[in-house]
Amino acid sequence: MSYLEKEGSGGLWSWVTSTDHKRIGVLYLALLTAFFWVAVGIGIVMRFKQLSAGDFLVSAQAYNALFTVHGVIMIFMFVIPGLPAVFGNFFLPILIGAKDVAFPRLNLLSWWFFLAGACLALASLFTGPGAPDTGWTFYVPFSLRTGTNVSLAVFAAFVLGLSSILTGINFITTVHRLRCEGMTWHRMPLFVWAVYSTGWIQVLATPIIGITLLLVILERAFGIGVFDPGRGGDPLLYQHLFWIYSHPAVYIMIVPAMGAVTEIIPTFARRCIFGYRAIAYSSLAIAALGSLVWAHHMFTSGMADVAAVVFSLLTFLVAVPSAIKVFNWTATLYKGSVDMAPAMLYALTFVFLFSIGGLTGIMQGALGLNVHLHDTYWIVGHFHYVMFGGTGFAFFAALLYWFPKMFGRQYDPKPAYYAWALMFLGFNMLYGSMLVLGMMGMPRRYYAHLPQFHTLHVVATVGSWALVAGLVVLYWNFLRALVFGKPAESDPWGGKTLEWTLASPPLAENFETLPVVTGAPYSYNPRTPA
Amino acid sequence: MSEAGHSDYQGAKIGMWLFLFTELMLFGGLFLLYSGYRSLHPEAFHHASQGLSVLLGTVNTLVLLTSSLFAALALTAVQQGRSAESARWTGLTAALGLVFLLIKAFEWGMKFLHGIYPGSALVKALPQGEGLFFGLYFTMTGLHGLHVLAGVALLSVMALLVRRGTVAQGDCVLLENSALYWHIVDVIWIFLLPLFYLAA
Amino acid sequence: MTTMEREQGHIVEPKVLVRVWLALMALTGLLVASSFVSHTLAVWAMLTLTPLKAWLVLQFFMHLRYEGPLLKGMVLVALSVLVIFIGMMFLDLGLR
Amino acid sequence: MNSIVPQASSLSLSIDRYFIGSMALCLAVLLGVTFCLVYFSVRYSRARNPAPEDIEGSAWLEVAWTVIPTILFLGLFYFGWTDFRTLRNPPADSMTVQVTARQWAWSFEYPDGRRTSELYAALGRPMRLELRTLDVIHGFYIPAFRLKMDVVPGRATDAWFLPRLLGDFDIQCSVICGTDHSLMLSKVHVLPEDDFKSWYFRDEAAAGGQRLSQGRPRRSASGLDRAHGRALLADKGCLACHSLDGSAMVGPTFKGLAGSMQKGVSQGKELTVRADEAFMRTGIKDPEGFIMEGYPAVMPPSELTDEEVSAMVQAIQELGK
Ligand code: HEA
Ligand code: HEA
Ligand code: HEC
Ligand code: CUA
Ligand SMILES: [Cu+2]
Repeated sequence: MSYLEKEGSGGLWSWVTSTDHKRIGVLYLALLTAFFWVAVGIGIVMRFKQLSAGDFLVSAQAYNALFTVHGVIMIFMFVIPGLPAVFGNFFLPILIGAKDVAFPRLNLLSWWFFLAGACLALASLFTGPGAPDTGWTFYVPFSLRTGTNVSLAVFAAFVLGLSSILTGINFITTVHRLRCEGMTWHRMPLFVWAVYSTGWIQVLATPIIGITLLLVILERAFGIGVFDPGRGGDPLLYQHLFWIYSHPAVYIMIVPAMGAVTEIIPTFARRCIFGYRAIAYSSLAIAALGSLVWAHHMFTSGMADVAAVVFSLLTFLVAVPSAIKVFNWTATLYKGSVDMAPAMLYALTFVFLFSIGGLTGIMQGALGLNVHLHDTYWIVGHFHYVMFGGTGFAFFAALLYWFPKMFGRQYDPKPAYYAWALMFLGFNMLYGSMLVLGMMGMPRRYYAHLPQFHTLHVVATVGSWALVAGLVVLYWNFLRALVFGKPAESDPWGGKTLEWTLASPPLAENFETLPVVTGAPYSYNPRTPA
Repeated sequence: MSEAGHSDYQGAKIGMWLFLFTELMLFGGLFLLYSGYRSLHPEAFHHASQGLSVLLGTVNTLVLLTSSLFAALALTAVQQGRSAESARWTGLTAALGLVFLLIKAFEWGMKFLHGIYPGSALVKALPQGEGLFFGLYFTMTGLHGLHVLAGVALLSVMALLVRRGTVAQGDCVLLENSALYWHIVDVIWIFLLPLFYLAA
Repeated sequence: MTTMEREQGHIVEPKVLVRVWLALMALTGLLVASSFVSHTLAVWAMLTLTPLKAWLVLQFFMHLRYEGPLLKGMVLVALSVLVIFIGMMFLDLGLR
Repeated sequence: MNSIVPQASSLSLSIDRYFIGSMALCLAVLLGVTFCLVYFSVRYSRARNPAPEDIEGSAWLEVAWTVIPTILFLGLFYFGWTDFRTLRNPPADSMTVQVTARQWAWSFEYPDGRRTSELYAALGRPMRLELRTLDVIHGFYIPAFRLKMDVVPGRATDAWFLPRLLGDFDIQCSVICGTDHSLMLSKVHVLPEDDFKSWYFRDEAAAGGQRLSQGRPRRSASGLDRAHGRALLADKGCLACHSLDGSAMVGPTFKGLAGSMQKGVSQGKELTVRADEAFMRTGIKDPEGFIMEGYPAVMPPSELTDEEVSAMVQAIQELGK
């Protein structure tokens, strides 16, 4: 019996109490999609507002709340849990030949924490003295003084962090303990390497944001004074603590996305991955080096110049492992037999958009230039390219790739191509304009803007319509496939990793007998020595 | 934490250690703040620390170290099959945890009586940096106290489980993990003692 | 690799534990005493004796000494990450 | 670049050079990667190349594309650093101006104590800024100078520039600081050196015919006239939130405030009071004591002498109904 039918099938209750990693993955997918659409809606409202330079549509206070909530939802409820919680949960055990994760009940608990945190975050919008207006970074002392509902929002982020930590613990232990016979480290699919590296960041960095956010709450509730400049407190220490987590967090977002893309490219190029070890180790390298660059968010904050220099240097170095991955993906196409299926198209688009995002990242990592670009729309452009062009498109690619396996239904590829065209066009109009706006000196988090910025704001807004139109097409297509889709074959793309040996959708216990692995993960051509 | 009928001893322990790392980093953030502020305000920290009782701090350290010993003895006992003795040690560990909390409560109470509590007028009027010291003191010992409280609850349950035989020789990873948790709480206190009570 | 057989960790003799405990008590005494002697001594004692105490607890009470390289390595990673975080923050605080 | 955003300071030239250089490098890399992606996808498509070939990797290539980017990155780092060094080291002969940020206004104080709400600088003369804030973090940003520095509570930060173009350039606040963050704007006026000098030495007419913001009121003045009260309102930042002409801003307009009946909350109780002199006096000194209906509780307390408060209240009263 497939996992979809087991345990009394349809009942919602049987789902939200299930410890089956696949069901939990699907539960995350459902929640994430819902929140994602909320935040997309907010993003669109913000763009509408920017059609006018002055007062329009919403008040200044409301606009500040909008970008804060948009950022908080997108970061803590969408891109951070994104690929690990959905595809990591669903496929990590399968890819290493296990029946479940190491701690299935803990896994369910993390989903519940996620739900609780998400509800709290939404509650912070509608209860108390108004939605938080600090930006997702909650910088002190503004976040301590503002009368808005910061405490609740921050507590929500804390609970979401807890969920993320538990997931990380689970994945690391699973990879160490539950690999099937013959599944040596160097035979693991690269998505597993990526999720494993991410697990370490989740475990070691997330508690720091946890305590930082708790301090904000304590400060607001009791006035403990640890960040109060009047009592000798240092607002910059808050920023250090915040970014010690939040920079590594951007790698929590991107590394699993890179992992998913690394699964997709060889399947559709029908050949082995180029440079397996380089890609595997570069995931670890990103996790390690990525922990040491946090202060590049603080070059103009008034910190010591020496620190700025060291952190800038390290920022450039952390780009090296990403570069290695990009080159290896490209080389994997060489002499392959490329099938430009939707999943492949989205995966290659990921490479392109992520490269733009990454390259803008290095440009702003330079000390002198950062002073001009910091806190402008350039930064907004950069992070949408990496987070949405990167993680977002990888998420779509992964969904296009694994959808038949997860739900046992095949979708119609054509609308996915149309959606791609719309999104690609809209994306570059929207965020490309933001890069130029930033160069011109348009600060971020601005309700009103000066006249010289107006034209590009309008272009960006028009782009956002195309983007959302594409998104609607894409999701409508998925929904249609869920209901009307033809039954999917067990291996529609000719993939070679373990999930394709299972039925679509997989059995509740994954494998009837645990597999025994004898070779490398991407052996498409039997000539390949294992 | 593992499914019935399938228990992975090593896995459970790895999971527990990973959890301990998160505890370490949670307090790590506070240690980071402490070291930052102490380097910014060395004099103030020195001065404010004189307001804390070295005696109470030291006694509490001894209490906690001893409780850690008991926890370790409890594990050894259950591993060697002496369940009744193990249950006793576990119970004693929890009891010492309570003693620790009582002393802590007394200490906090005295501070409150003297008008030193987070956000009090007195603390606000202190010279720059000294208020920070007390802010950190209440946050760190408070958070630590919460961990002790959780540990006491956990160990009490463990004492019951050991007595009932649910946790016994050859299947004692629950007790082992609880003891690990208790020890990390102890380790954190080992650092809190000199940072707060002996900084004068 | 799910293991069905019953497993338990290394057994540390009570004798050893008690000795470690005595050492911990003695170190605590030393630490407190040194804080009454002079400020510099107190700082040095804090920087040396405290980690030593923590190390004893980790090694013996927490059985790290008897664990395999995997766990030891993990602990090393976690501790170094914390130390590096604090160290790198001082690039700013120490040199501002 | 100049057509997109003026290159108005010495530093903007070298920053822009860096921008164009690094952008060119990045574009080259991007085009290279994209070309390969597209070319391989077409050349080795399923139709053209049905029989793929497994290539597991190449140690040479891996080394090459690790080492070459590393070297390029180190180069990029180095040149970024040189710009930064210049940026962080003001010339010794700079004039120092104190900048004060508050929600949501800037004010500038020159060495002789003169205060303005817009910045004046001399062409070709270095100016150093010492930045302080009265409330939360703000960011001092002049895009045309490629200059940005956060203003942090509890300490002073600093920045400097050397103007190389005449004209008026925007100053914006770059760090989110509350409702009117995007209206926390000002201007820097770059004047020829002689004009600047005559402006600085109180010849206001010489300042390009511009109406200057209020000079600092002399403390000794005993005649608390209306102009003085108005100057104070501007000077103390009140006009960042209150208008004089009835237009809506964050706080209630001063026009017609005096003598009007106001609903609000005081110590948790709702009440309606007349905005008489006493009411305004306490309102200014203890803004949290009474929060008017329909307005956020954001007004900051200010350190004012009783005389200053009197002058302000008088000025508000004279704005009448
Ligand atoms: C998915 C998330 C993600 C990712 C992966 C990245 C990746 C990178 N980021 Fe980004 N970043 C964010 C999300 C992310 N960032 C967010 C959210 C913010 C704003 C936070 C806020 O303030 O709200 C931010 C802000 C931010 C700043 C601070 C800007 C400021 O506020 O002043 C900096 C500065 O250095 C930076 C740099 C980088 C660098 C160097 C990388 C590198 O890892 C990129 C590496 C990749 C490449 C370089 C591309 C691939 C390589 C090649 C194609 C070949 C080699 C190229 C050459 C030889 C030139 N980022
Ligand atoms: C992943 C993160 C993410 C994503 C996808 C988006 C999507 C969008 N963002 Fe986002 N944005 C942020 C993260 C994100 N944003 C953050 C962190 C900030 C900073 C907040 C702050 O300053 O504090 C910000 C700030 C920000 C601003 C700057 C506000 C300001 O400074 O004044 C603007 C301006 O227009 C904007 C616009 C939009 C728009 C129009 C969309 C979208 O509406 C575009 C439409 C989206 C799509 C077409 C789909 C994308 C799809 C996926 C990512 C995957 C889908 C998968 C599932 C549904 C399961 N955003
Ligand atoms: C940050 C914006 C801000 C600044 C700066 C500001 N005010 Fe206000 N002010 C407000 C708001 C909002 C209200 C209405 C809410 C309230 O009553 O506090 C207000 C109310 C008032 C009132 C009505 C009395 C009262 O308490 O309700 C007076 C009088 C006043 N302000 C005077 C001043 C003077 C004089 C200054 C300068 C020293 C000043 N304000 C600076 C925002 C501001
Ligand atoms: Cu001041 Cu934004
Ligand atoms: Cu970063």
